[in-house]
Amino acid sequence: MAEQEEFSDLHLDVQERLAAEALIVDVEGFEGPLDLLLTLSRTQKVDLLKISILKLAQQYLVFVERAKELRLELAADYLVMAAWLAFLKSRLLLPPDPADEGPSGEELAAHLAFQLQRLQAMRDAAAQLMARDQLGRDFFARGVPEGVERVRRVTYTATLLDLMQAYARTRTKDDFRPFVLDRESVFTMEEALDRMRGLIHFAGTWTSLSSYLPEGWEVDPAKRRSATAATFAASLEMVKQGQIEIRQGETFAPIEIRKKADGKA
Amino acid sequence: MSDTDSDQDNAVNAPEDSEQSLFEAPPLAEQERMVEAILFASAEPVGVGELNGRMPHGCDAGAALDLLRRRYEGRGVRVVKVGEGWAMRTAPDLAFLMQKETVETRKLSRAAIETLAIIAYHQPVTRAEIEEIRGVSVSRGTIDQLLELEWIRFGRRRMTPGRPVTFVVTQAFLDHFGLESARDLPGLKELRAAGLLENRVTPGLDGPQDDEDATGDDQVDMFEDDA
Amino acid sequence: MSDTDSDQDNAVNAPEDSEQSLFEAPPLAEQERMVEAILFASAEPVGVGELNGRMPHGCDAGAALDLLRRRYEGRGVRVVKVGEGWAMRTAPDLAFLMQKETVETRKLSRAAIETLAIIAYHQPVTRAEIEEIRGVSVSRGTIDQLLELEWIRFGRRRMTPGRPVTFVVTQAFLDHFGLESARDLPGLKELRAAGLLENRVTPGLDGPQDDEDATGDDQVDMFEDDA
Repeated sequence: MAEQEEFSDLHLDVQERLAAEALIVDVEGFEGPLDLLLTLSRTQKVDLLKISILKLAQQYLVFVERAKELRLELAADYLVMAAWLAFLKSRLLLPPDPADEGPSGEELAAHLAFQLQRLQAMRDAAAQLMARDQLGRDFFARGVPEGVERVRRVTYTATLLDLMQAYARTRTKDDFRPFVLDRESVFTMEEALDRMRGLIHFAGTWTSLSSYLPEGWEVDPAKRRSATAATFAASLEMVKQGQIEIRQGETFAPIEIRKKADGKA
Repeated sequence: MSDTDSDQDNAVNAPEDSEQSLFEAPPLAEQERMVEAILFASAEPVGVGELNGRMPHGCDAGAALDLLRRRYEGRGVRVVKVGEGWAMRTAPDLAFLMQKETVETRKLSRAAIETLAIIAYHQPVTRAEIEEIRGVSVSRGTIDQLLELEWIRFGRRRMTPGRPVTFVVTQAFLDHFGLESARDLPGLKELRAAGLLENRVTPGLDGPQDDEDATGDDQVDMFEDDA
Repeated sequence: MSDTDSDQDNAVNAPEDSEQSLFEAPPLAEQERMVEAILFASAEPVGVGELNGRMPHGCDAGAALDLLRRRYEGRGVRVVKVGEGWAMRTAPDLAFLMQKETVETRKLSRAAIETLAIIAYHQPVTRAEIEEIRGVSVSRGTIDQLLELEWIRFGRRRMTPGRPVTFVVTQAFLDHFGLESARDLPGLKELRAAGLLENRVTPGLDGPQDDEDATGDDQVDMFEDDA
């Protein structure tokens, strides 16, 4: 019955409908349903603390109704709010159902009133904040700030262990070896060339290269390796100079050389 | 004028009486000069800790700062507290002389201004709470703009499901609006007394109720830390 | 200077004697505040003409400037003439405050620590010898760095062709590594015992003893030089 009354009120209140229409023109200007509710609440011309939430819910529903009539698309959250307000309205109008759990209509209305007050309070606070003297507009910082020059000082550290490890590292390096060559076990190519140039005159037939190794160098493996390499390198050099010929029967077979027939030694 | 003059005399004379050694801190008057030079040179607020760090060993930047503040009382330039730092700023009543210095700042949208105010008054506050208060979702651009201005920053995560980030205002915010601390926000006491800074949640909804306790605690923490 | 001084005297007395109306210039003390704020906030030096232009009608910027200059005499900040304009600058004797030293600790590079180790074990040692032992050339930067750290210094020149310079370690080196003398460095045998040296050391190189013998005389020389 009460609801019936409200609806007749709703249809009769031309002023309210006109007001809702005026707001609809500006619907894009609202920041969501709460903002719209806050604006609607101002038409009640009372302190927010004394606002009639029931009346506000009606105002909102009229607004949504008008929007529908004008075939205006309202964003979903406006419609969700409308549904919730319709529910709130029925809660407020119907006598409370003792079997019903959950918050009462009054509690829900009080919360909505709180939300509106809080939003309004934040708006006022924002306005007060922006009205304050502001840096760069009302008061100013130093025009030519002198930056603090950062002087970076680097200190290096190393521990005794680092030092010892570094030393140990240098002493175990493989590439360290060539610098302290034991000269005694090295037969150089120059030495091999000298030796072969003297011997080749006697080599008219194919002779194994190994027979050209210097005396005393055949036994010790290190010496033998060095002498063989130097002799082989020397023989290649002599082939290049046209003094001797070189051949190898097959892979890993002994390398043989002989004096070139018309070669000048 | 006469006040500052007498201060100055005291400051200049007193420390000269005391004997100086290589290892003693410079006289207080000299320390005051140092604080003056440092604050003067910097566009940003400087903390007492940093002052002490930059001044010679044994200096008491806090005491020197007190002297300096008094000296600049009523001058065209003032020594102001900004959060944990100190800065020199021109007196606001002389703003009319400064039009030449004014830098055009980007106009903040209504959404940005409201969001900023909500963060300042409710900090630390989550995005969901901001949306609850404004009744509308907060666009990413709004938060980004405030972050870019360095007026807000991320606070601690909430210890609630989802561990949402919170937002708090920065020293640059305090500096910009000439506030010593967030406690000096206009109307803060009244708003709190009216219960309008509480994070009440729609009755019958359980979800965010967990948040409520957490918010309350954090907020108390913040303001008590400052005190 | 003398011109402005006399201006100032006139200016100080004149406005205070005369009665003030709405259309009269503000008191000189107020004008001084204005000049102070303008000079503080301005990024460029400001001329007296511009000061007068920005200040209310009837102001005497020159006189106000003189007052301001005197006020800042001996302070941490000074009013100085820059070209045709005036500016505020921190006092030059406080320039050291505008620096902030950050100390960074770094590990010595592998090349540097190896070079240092060789110098310590073989001192006095020439660059060629260091290179022979390390098997790679030693960059100038490495030697320079060790010299700069004052962990090595030049020793006597070798009495060999070319008279190459030698390097020796310093007292600072011994202090840093907690050694009484370079001879306290563990020998190769001890390094091996400590597991720092792999066992495949080339035979014949096993001689820190040999090395020590070889350089022993020189080392004594070095330490006697120091003493």
